[in-house]
Amino acid sequence: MSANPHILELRTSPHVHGPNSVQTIMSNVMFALLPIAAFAVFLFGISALALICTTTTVCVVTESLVCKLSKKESTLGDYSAAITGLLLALTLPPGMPLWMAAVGSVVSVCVGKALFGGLGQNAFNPVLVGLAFIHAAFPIEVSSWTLPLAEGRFTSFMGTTLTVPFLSPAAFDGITGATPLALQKFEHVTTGLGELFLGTTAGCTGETSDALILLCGAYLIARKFINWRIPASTLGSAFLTSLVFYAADPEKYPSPFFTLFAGGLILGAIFLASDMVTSPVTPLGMWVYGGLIGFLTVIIRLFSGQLEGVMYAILLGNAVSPIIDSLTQPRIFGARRAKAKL
Amino acid sequence: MSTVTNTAAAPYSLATLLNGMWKENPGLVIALGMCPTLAVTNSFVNALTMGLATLFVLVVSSAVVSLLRSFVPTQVHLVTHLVIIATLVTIVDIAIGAISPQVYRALGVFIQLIVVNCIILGHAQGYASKSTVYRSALNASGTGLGFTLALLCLGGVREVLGTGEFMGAPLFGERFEPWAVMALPPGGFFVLGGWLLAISWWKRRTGKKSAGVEQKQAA
Amino acid sequence: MPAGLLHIAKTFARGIRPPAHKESTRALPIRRLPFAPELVVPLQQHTGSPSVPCVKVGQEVVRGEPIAKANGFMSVPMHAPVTGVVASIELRPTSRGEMQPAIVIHTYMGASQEVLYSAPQDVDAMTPNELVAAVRETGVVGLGGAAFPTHVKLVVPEGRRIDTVLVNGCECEPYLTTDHRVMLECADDIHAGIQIVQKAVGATRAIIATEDNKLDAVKSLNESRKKASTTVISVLKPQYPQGAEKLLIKALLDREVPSGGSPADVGVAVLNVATLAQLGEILPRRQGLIERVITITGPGVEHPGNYMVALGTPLSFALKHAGLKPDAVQVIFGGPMTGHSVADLDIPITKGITGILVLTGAETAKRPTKIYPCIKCGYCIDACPIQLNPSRLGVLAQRGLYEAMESEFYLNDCFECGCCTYVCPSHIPLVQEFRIAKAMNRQRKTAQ
Amino acid sequence: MNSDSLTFIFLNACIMNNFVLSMFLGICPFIGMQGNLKTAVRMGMTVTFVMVIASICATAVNLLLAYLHLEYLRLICFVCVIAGAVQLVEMLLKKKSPALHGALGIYLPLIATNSAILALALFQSLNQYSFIQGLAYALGAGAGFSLVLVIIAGLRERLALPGAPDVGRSAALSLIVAGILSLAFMGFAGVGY
Repeated sequence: MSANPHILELRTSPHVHGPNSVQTIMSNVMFALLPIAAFAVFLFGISALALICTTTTVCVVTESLVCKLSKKESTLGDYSAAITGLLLALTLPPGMPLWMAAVGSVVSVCVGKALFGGLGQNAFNPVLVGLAFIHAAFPIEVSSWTLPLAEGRFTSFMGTTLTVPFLSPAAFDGITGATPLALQKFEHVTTGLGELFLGTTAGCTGETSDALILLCGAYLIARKFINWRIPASTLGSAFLTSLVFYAADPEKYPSPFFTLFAGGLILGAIFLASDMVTSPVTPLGMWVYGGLIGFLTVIIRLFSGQLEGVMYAILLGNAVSPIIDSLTQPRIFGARRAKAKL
Repeated sequence: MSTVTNTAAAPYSLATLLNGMWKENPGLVIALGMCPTLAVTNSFVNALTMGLATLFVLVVSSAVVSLLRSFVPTQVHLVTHLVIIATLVTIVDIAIGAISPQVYRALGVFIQLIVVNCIILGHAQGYASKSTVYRSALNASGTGLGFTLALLCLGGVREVLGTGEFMGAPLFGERFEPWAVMALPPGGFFVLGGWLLAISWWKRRTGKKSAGVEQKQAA
Repeated sequence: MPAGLLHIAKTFARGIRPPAHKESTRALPIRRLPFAPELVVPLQQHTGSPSVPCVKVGQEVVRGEPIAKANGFMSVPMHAPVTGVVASIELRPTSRGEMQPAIVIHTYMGASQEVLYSAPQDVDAMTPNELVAAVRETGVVGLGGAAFPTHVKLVVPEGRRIDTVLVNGCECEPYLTTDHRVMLECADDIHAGIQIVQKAVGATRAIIATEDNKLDAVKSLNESRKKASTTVISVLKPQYPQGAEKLLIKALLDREVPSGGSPADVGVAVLNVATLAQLGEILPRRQGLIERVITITGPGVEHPGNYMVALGTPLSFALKHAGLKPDAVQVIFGGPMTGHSVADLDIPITKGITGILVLTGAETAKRPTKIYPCIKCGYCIDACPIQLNPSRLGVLAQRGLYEAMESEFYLNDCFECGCCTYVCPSHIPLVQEFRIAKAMNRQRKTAQ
Repeated sequence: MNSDSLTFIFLNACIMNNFVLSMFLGICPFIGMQGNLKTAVRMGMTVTFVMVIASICATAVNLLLAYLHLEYLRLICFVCVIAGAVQLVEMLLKKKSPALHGALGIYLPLIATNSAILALALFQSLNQYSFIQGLAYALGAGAGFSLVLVIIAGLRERLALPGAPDVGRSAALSLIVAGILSLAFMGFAGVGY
């Protein structure tokens, strides 16, 4: 007596789904990066623009080639390759020779992601793998800085940008400028906080304007596209570690506020450390992870031969995040205590 | 393979030699003995020296172990082998120091570390102590040559990319930008990993192809 | 704030807030659905062992008359939902898809459908044991969806004391408004039901828990509350799955039911409002449970609303009256978060069904289809009300490590609320995989 | 920081010149290791333990050989003495503390011939460390070795996920991971100078 004219769909609950998808998260992260990129172009001119375009294009092309080679469905739709490229450009100096940036992009996508099995399975943040590779491969170029707001920045490229592939840059620009971190470390000149906050200093393409980065980060946190615990714990831990040293010897060590606002700490804490794939998933784990990154950043900055420690600190945080996860399983409702599962 | 075994002993030896050199290449395929491999392969000359030193120790130790195989009781196998190898390594160490102090400085402690190379001890324990002098020396030569080849592959790539030179001679002109990372430890890991990837990829491809041929033949 | 009305703007820590979609039925009074020409009463509409029929084929039955007896303690009797004749006792399809023995009754269309009562009983004069027996005779089971025999809940386990009766009127599932309407329209019955249960378990107080999107119901409940009553009404913030008893106890009393335990372990008995309303109405006059309120709603029906339906009414009959649209593609028993979709429309409506949700192709097409790899965003961990690690469980499920899921990651504590699947941006069917894992584990254990 | 200070020796062996990541020593066990975190921790403890023994042996052998003017026998002596000492310790452990032997025992023979152990003895002689400095060096090297072992064991779980390309599995991927870790550890280059 079936009065049923329909073919009924059979599936198990839940029958509704929340609004989020990988695509929404990733595209929002990308949109949040765009103002920062735009400001970078304003500061450093067409060289920054060329750098951003190069890394993004190379990352996207590499990703699609990898998909083709491994005969997988294209994964460009998840925006992750584009974000990798964009972030890589923002963490390189604006005058970086384009071919070196391209090499870094290929390393990011191939070594940092594809080898591990693609999005979601990479153990390290692909951006940082590429960046660390560039730092180790081309140490001179990656620490040559240009002053912002140079005249003619919109009409001519920086001297180093258009270096012929596989050759060294002909000459570094006459207007190279040291970053606030370098000034502090080698010449004990502290840059003003206001300048640091607004971002009119020398530095990596996208790391200079803390105000803008914080604003974009606040948007992502408000919409829960990044977890607030990671930036909070990273910055908090860096501040406290730095405070301890500052209290011990204010002459020798920079103030905690300088630590927070100089260099790429804020960019790293908001956009690199909080990468979902490579950070712990448990709430307590996130605190531990951020705490470790903040601490290591300050230690590396103050005691090692490197100027900037964020990149290394986050890579090390990525490396231990599976262990942190295993050791910080949340307590199950109604259970006496969570078993630490090794 | 059947054609090979039908003929006389010489091609058989060749097969043994080639087997060690390519099919079971210890450095790349079995990924054994990597400890000395990576540390000294930042230049071609270092890799060559290291390879030859290993080859020498491998062949001579195999021969000696094989000679002594009926005199040494099983209980003291390991110790005897270690002493033989350590003696040979000491000789090589002193010899390199005498021939080229420059290379000796570059290789440093790593020459002495040949003692604990898994390949040599493994070969002595697993092969030489059970077969004739001729066979084990031949097999050892194959393995040793293969190992040297692997070291050269690594050293070559790392030197060319890391310095833009090959055995000290500039390859790409003065303005070549060296990839400093290749001469550093991470470069060693990356290049060896890259070689392993390339080989496994190549093996899979040829494996697929031959499987395809067999299927066609069966059809 | 009126006395006894407890405003609490709190809830439990995690969970989700899906769109409620309750507006299309919340304002509509309960209407009675006509009697279908043929009613099918499955012998197992509850958790426990099936009832045993006590009527013969061809026997005439009067509405309200017992037609099946309870079989053991974990079982309840059945009553005729309609005046008519027993046409057959045979296997019929049920909501879960399997065939089950059922009593088929052909309705006398001309009958007045008066309900058969027995002699009324004085609740105040009865002892707790007598009350439990009387509750059992009514055949009432949990009407919130679980269909757990109510009298079993009223037996206090040895060594336990129950101090609080928690009346669950949260109705956190989207679309459903059954409990809302019952609270609004049958407040007196609910208070009567509370008294019965409170007496049976010896509890000193009762708390009615509801959410702040049902304030009209709160008003009605408060108005009909007697002066001497120890009942308080508490209003929580809407959150899914607040209606899960363990979470409700946590939110209201801050007591945590131990893993694998029951509410009695922390001195609480939790009952659904609709259950209590039925109990309060039918127990004093020794009547049996023969009908219930269900919400028929969703974009696939013309006349969504809350209907009083005789148990055993075929789904197709109910949908015909609510106006099934031709583009409907999915019919769900229960709400969208935990309800199960049905395979055909010939199955009967039973005691545990709270609502019927009909979705059209336009709705189902909105569901994500592409599954991305897990990006370890941790959304599921933030959503899981019992703080499991669905992300890790999902990875283990993918690798088929079902035993490890149970022994190391508390798989059996999962009560399948579906929050993890709802929030997962990679659209991984987490809770679905957990169900498979649980089934595989059960199978393995029985095989051993 | 003074380059002779114990802290520096410890940190240098543990982090700046990590045996695994910057000197490629003792890689074989962790490339092949399939174990979980627990195994890694135990193995790291064992390596540290053997390193301390090796360091003590090396100090003793060096003193003796210097007295006898037989320095060219150093390598042979190291090999024999360390292997013998490890064997002895294993037997002792078996008798005195079966629990500890159960935890560490199975790895002991494996580790006795590990390149990291001999390298420790050789580097210690090369740098002419005193007995106490040698101990600090051994502890640092052992701690660094354990650290990397534990990190790789933690990551291995992630690498074992289905979906990773076949060519990237096993040794090659482990090496690449080690390479990335090695890059990350370069952040500490220059600490103490």
